[in-house]
Amino acid sequence: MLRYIARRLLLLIPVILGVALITFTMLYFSPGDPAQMTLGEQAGAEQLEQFRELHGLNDGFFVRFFNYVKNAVLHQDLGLSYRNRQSVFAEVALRFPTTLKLAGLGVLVAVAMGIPIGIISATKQYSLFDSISMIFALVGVSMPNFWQGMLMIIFFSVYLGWFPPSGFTNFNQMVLPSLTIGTSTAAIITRMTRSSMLEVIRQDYIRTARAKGQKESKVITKHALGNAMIPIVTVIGLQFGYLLGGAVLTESIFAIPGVGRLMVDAIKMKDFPIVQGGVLFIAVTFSLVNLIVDILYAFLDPRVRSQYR
Amino acid sequence: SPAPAGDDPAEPAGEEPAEEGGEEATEPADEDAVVFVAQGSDAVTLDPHGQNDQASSRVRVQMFDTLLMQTKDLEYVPLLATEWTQVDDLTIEFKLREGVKWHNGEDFTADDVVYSLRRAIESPSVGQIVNMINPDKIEKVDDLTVRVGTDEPFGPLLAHLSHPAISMVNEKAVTDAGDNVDITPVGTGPYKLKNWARGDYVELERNDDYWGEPAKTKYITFRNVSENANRTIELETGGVHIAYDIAPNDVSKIEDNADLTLVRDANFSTTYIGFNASKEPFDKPEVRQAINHAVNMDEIVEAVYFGVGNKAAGPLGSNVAFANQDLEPYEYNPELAKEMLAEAGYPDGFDLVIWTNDNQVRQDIAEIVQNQLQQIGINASMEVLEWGSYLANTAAGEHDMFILGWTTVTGDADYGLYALFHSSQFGDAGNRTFYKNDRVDELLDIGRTSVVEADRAAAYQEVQEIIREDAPWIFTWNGEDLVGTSNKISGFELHPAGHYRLHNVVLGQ
Amino acid sequence: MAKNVATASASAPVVADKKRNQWKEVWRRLKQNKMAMLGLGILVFMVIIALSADLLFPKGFDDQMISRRFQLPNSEYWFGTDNLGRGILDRMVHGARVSLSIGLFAVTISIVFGGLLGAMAGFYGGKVDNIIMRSLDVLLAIPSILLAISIVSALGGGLFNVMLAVGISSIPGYARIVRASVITLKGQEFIEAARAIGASDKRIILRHIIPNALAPIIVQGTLGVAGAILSAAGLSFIGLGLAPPNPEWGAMLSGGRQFIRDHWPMTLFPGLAIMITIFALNLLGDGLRDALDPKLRN
Amino acid sequence: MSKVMLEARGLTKYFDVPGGKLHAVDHVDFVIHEGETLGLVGESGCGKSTTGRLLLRLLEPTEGEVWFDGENITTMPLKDFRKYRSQMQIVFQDPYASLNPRMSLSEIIEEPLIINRIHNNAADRAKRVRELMDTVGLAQRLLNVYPHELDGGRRQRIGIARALALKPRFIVQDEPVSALDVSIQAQILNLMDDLQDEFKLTYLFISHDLSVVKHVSDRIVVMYLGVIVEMAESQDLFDRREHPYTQALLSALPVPSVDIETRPILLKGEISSPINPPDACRFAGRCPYKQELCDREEPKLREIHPGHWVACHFAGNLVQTEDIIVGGQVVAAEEGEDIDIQELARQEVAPEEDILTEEAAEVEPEDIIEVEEAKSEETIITK
Amino acid sequence: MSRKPLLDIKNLNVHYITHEGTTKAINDLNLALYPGETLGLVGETGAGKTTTALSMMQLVPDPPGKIISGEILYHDQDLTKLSEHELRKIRGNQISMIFQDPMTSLNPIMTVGDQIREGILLHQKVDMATATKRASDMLEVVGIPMERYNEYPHQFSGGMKQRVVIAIALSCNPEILIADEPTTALDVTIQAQVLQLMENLKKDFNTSMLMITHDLGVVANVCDHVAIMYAGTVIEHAEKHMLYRTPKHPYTQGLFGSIPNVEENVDRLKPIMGLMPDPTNLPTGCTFHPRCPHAMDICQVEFPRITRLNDEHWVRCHLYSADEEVSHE
Ligand SMILES: Nc1ncnc2c1ncn2[C@@H]1O[C@H](COP(=O)(O)OP(=O)(O)OP(=O)(O)O)[C@@H](O)[C@H]1O
Ligand SMILES: Nc1ncnc2c1ncn2[C@@H]1O[C@H](COP(=O)(O)OP(=O)(O)OP(=O)(O)O)[C@@H](O)[C@H]1O
Ligand SMILES: [Mg+2]
Ligand SMILES: [Mg+2]
Repeated sequence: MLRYIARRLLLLIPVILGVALITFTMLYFSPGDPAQMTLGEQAGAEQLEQFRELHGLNDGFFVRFFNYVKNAVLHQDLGLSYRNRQSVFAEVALRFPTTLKLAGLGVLVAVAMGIPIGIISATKQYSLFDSISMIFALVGVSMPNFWQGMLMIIFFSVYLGWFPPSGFTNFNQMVLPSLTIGTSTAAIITRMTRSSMLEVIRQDYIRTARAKGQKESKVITKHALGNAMIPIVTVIGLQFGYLLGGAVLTESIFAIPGVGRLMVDAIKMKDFPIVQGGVLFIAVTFSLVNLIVDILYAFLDPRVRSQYR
Repeated sequence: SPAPAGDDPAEPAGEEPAEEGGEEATEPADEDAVVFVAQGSDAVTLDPHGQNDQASSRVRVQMFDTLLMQTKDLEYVPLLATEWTQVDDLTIEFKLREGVKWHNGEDFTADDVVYSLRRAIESPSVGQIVNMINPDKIEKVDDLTVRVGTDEPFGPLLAHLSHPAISMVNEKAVTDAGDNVDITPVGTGPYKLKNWARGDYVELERNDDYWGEPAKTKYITFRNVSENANRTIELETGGVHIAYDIAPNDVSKIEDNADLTLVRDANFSTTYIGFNASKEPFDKPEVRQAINHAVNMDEIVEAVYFGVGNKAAGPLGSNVAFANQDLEPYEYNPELAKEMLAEAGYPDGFDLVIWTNDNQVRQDIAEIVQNQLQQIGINASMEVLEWGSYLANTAAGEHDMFILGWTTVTGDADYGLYALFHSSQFGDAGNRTFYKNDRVDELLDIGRTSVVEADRAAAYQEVQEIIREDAPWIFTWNGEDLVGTSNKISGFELHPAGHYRLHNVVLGQ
Repeated sequence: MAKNVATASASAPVVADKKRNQWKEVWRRLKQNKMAMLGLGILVFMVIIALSADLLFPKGFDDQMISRRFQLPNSEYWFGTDNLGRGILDRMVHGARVSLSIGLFAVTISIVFGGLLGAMAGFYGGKVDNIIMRSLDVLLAIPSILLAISIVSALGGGLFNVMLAVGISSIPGYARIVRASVITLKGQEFIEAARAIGASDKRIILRHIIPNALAPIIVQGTLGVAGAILSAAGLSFIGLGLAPPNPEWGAMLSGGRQFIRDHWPMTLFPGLAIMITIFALNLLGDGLRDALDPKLRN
Repeated sequence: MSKVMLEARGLTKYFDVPGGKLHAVDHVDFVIHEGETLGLVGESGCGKSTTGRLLLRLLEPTEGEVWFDGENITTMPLKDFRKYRSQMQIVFQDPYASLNPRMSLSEIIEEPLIINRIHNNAADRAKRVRELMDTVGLAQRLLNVYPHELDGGRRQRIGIARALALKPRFIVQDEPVSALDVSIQAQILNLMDDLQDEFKLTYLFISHDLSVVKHVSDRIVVMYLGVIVEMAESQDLFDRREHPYTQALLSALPVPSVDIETRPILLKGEISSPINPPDACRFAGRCPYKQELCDREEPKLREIHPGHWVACHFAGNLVQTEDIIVGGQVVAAEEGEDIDIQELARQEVAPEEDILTEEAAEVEPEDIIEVEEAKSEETIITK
Repeated sequence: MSRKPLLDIKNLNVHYITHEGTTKAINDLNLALYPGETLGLVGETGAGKTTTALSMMQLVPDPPGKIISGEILYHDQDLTKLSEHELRKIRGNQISMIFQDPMTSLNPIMTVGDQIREGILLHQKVDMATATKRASDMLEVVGIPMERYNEYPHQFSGGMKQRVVIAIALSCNPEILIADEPTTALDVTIQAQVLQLMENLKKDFNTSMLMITHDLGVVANVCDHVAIMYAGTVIEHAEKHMLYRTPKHPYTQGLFGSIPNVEENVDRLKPIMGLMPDPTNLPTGCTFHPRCPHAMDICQVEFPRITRLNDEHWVRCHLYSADEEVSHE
């Protein structure tokens, strides 16, 4: 197992390099002058030049990329933000816990809603409950997230006054964003749970369990669920990974200082080191989440366990 | 520093019965009250010489002092300098305040001023505000006297030194902070930094050693609430006490709300639609004038700004020093516009593209203008550019028409005209219309280099008339600041430059 | 001899006389799925409306008149008017074209490239597979919305770029699906049978692999159109979508958001339009999945 | 004996699997004569299909050669090999998986004609397709149906028609009837018999069902874990079972008759792993006669009677058949004699780690995950 | 009719009702299983063998399956009428079932020991430790060392898995063991081991067994009685020797003609013509008549009744209807 993890961690290196190269290339060729963007429309030519010199923007593509990688490798230094000259690493790391919390809570809500609904609707296939929960799931995926967020704010903050419309420091503030993210993710998890359960409950070993005289509820929880979990865990992992950078819209609506928003702002302001660093952070975390999911497989499934050697 | 007479903050006021508290809004809620302020973005850096963005200024202005400042009526009042005298055309001498302490306990001296000004000049972000000062001519006369000299006479020098970006910083603090200078502000202001959760909020705490009257509220927290609608909702639901930059369409929500107050006043900002005067057919003043006539600015002010602010008559808002108060806005007259176009040789109109960035208001304006121009036969379309490319491409002169804004932060005509209309300022430097008129250049130079008030006034009156006539812009809108406050708040005052000092703000019951 | 062995079969299974198309079979199954037909119906309706927008709604999408702005739904403007006095319905109907084509083209881009890359990776395996899939892993590690944002901010807005951005960011997903089904197909005996009768790689890919890999792609594509419309809406929200006055639904929705409390029609109708379209696409996608699933055959 | 049509010389195929090299087929040598049916039997996974594929060059061998009509077809350029393609065909085990579900019956049968440009115009081709359908007993009205609309027997006829389309001389029958019901199986077996007579075909008939193989084959090859353990004339093999594995296999075959008493030889142990097998007799782990030599040296295939080849160190000296052999010693079991089966069963079990790795090797962890992921992605809509 | 059957299925009808049509999987099926005997149930794909077995367990998936009519008598109670709760006490305890495919019949994420123990815990009032002990013993009984208790199914070979399945089925010492093609997925040499093992266990535990298979060779080896199924009904039911020596029904005769026999060399097989009927659209009358070489007019219209040829042999065929009087004595 340890060897497997070590191998997977090693595999991160090319991925990180690739991600760095792609973002770097994209940013390099994107139009607009970071100097102008950072210093503002009123900045003079001299200052612009000074800025470019300072951040090495006058060097060629390869020199810049090489320097970037060199600094990252030798000094664990992802550069400084153009705008406030803070270490990119520190800036991103500062926002990261919030993003993790948001993604985590969202996924938690989604799991708490999606898995039970998915199970029930699978065991009661074609029932009214099944239809209703599938429609719920469809509505969940169909509704643009930011719209849903706004409607929730109007309903829960303005009319009911239950939860504050923005921020992410105390529990009350976390409710609406987590629900916004949670419902759309729940929709995906519900569907996956349902189809995975439907697949599993057709299996012979479920019949075997029934033939032993086992209670139906136990058959579902003890025999079916465990086996249905693998694709569900995959989806949960994917969704969690996706939310790390993909919750930008929710972050904006609810004024949550997460990495996604940091990066969107940075993209707009051409604060390339931040974009670059943020993407790297997300990519690494995404890969780590994938690794964790794979390790989870091993816990869920002894067949996989025996392969991680 | 002695505590001001009057309301002693130590006296517990929170025990007042609640119903009375509603009336007596000025009564402080309690000693540890926190005033929450919402603005549309977080500060970028708390180093005054770091970034010159509004959000940062609005926070920094609570912690840093300039030598002097301008009131909302453009009068200069002393801050760290107690008095100043024009030694000659090129030099001003400042007497500094005694007994001022930095947040880190150091004494404020002339050395700090010399250091700060030189540092500001060198800063790529704010250097252009004070780069007319010759760094070698910044002299410490004695511990509390400093002379500042320019190479050429520079009329609006005091205005520039009032700019919040030219705040004084402490040399030792800056050196000690090293790389962290952006997040460890050490100023002389009424507040000091308590905590900054970047991207989210900045917490300030009263500086009890402040040289002046201490701030009335112990804590102020600036929250970053980027969605306009959310700032209003936060204000309505009590999540914040003061909300900056209320969206025009939310005005009525605040005005109609008995618990809230809308504070509004004209500011120094102007929005304009620039032509590319170096490009056919916009090189013809008749064409530009015709288009000015073709746009119904009242409709734009109504539709886009919901009546907030005023339609612009010329390049400067009427509250800016030396603004020409006699200018008339172009009359909306599409027939006339058509005639003028025909005379200029375009009876069938032509094609043009209006550029904007992804700012919703500007897009709305562009949509309307685009639509109105089509009615006089100009086939206008619009294109939204991402901010970076927008700036780059307009600086390069690739546009037909574009929409931008400008804030005359110093409140002085020079700041509002020179960069925008002087032919030495083409492109990046500010003149994105590539408008060139020798007389305008001449007059702007006079306004800038003269230190005689009357000469400057005359030059600016004339130049504004010429610019209005030449119409390198469609003169669009002069802005208005809208701030919503809870009725529990008192002592809040606007400033047309956009950065509001909050040391008089009190949170009542 | 051989003949008499075989032909003696009284109760033959379903057998047709005329040339039958398997797509007809799929269609037959699909028709039995009421929800899928509902979805299809909605989509067909939208497409028809979108195509005949100029005829049905001749006012166009940019008929401004400030004096009639913020009207609630009424007999002339069924969905009310927006902040510039334009009919919301008029805009939506014209916008249907834009939104639907964004979805369609974005998905086409990702299917074509993702499909090609996935097919190559799956078919040739080994190094080719490794290089392609590892590169796509890299792409996958960058959140798609960020990727789209970066692409649009690099290339600028505009219909084509938005489609491209949304399309590119979902390439890895398609590549994986196609690769997975190609790998499964590659191991099937009928591919080997084709080799045995001397079929070339090209023929095997074109005649045997692609038609069989189509089903999951179609399903994914249907759902992908939905995803693309949502992504485009998200881009509009961030301010990187399509330029006004183009009435793309996502742009209408995010542009109307400042009036969400003052004038509900501006967000409600475009929001519903997006929702219903995506709902319909999902219904159709799910239905197609069932109709195309060989496991459910027979 | 008629002339040799096809010859495998040291034919070998190793697959790279995570655990090492899987020896699917390991240096097998045999010949197939013109017009005969060679049966190939063995337990599942012993390399039967791989052998068949190697013969047709559907797989490139790791080592060894295949000679057809005196030509080495293994090394010749693919271009030259093309003409042999039409002479050698294959019919697969699974009539469901071996037909492209998106092609109609006529398209499937027509495809080889198109690819090999047998007829230039569509009309000729259509005529030929009809002929072929007649030949294999498919009614003309089925011309345009799709495989999923047909039962297994008819599908298998399509597979046969496709193979016949190119007028091959040699057909590999890879378990063509094992997916079929007995009554259908009999129809197909008869059909193949008829076709062989009519078109003078040569068959390699692969099956794990000994009774079927015996029924159709002239000679039989018995494989075990990638190697040939015995090879003989059909009847000869049944009469003189020389290899202990063959003995066990034949004795275990259930005979559908109440008049014949069968007493299976029960083997102990499990099949060992084909991954990196040691240089030893591959059957040693289960062999009741195992000696120390068997663990040391791999026995060579040798001819112990004319035309009867065995790969066993002790072939010829083994006790003959029909007795129950337990744990290396031979016990004559009279009818009704009580054997302690539980005791027996306990001995059968040897905890074999190898079998685990073998199974594990079949699926790569990455692959599982990837398939799962692909599945999940289908339902995910990115927001 | 000397002994009383342990389990008696009378005129059972089971349908699968789906959108595509109704599959008449079981039609008027009669079957009796006597104490201590092994009954072979033989038929081709789709004949309804598994459905019969599932009906005995009352585990026919519903939907789409529906028991339309008929009785399944077991100890004087009709299984079709019992509540789910009562059935659970019988399942796995008095009637156990082994499914066709050992590869898929075991839960891949539970240890084999726990899977055996589960049934013991459910039906026997014992504590965990005792149950674990019994489960380990069961493993030993089927010839797997108890050290492997904590291993997972994928670590076992096919034959071993099938033995685990057998252990599960026998763990509560059932009266009836239903084995649904228990060796079809196994290689012959392994099949021989497993069959031998089952034979012995059956004797030790004195269990009656229903052995479902399509392999007449297996039946000849292990069964006492044989029932031949065709299109959802038993068409011939006899003592093994009688059936093999004198098969009566034309279908049964056809089956024997279809299988190659290693013991005798025939040039050509004599297969039954045609195909199994489409179960959603069964022929009228005798379902076999379209394929029957002896079909008569009556066969097309009338579903044949049971004709008892003697105590241990009955057949559903119009050819023998006339003999009925004789057999009745
Ligand atoms: N493409 C492949 N990659 C890796 N291993 C393979 C591959 N094809 C076959 N094998 C392995 O080679 C061995 C022989 O396989 P083969 O299919 O020839 O056996 P078989 O005798 O035909 O078995 P069966 O009776 O199950 O069809 C098996 O262990 C199998 O797992
Ligand atoms: N869940 C189901 N839904 C619909 N039809 C079914 C279902 N299960 C079985 N059938 C149908 O019922 C008939 C009898 O099936 P059953 O599984 O009992 O046959 P079998 O004799 O066990 O066949 P096999 O030898 O293939 O196992 C078949 O036609 C089959 O298609
Ligand atoms: Mg095979
Ligand atoms: Mg069955």
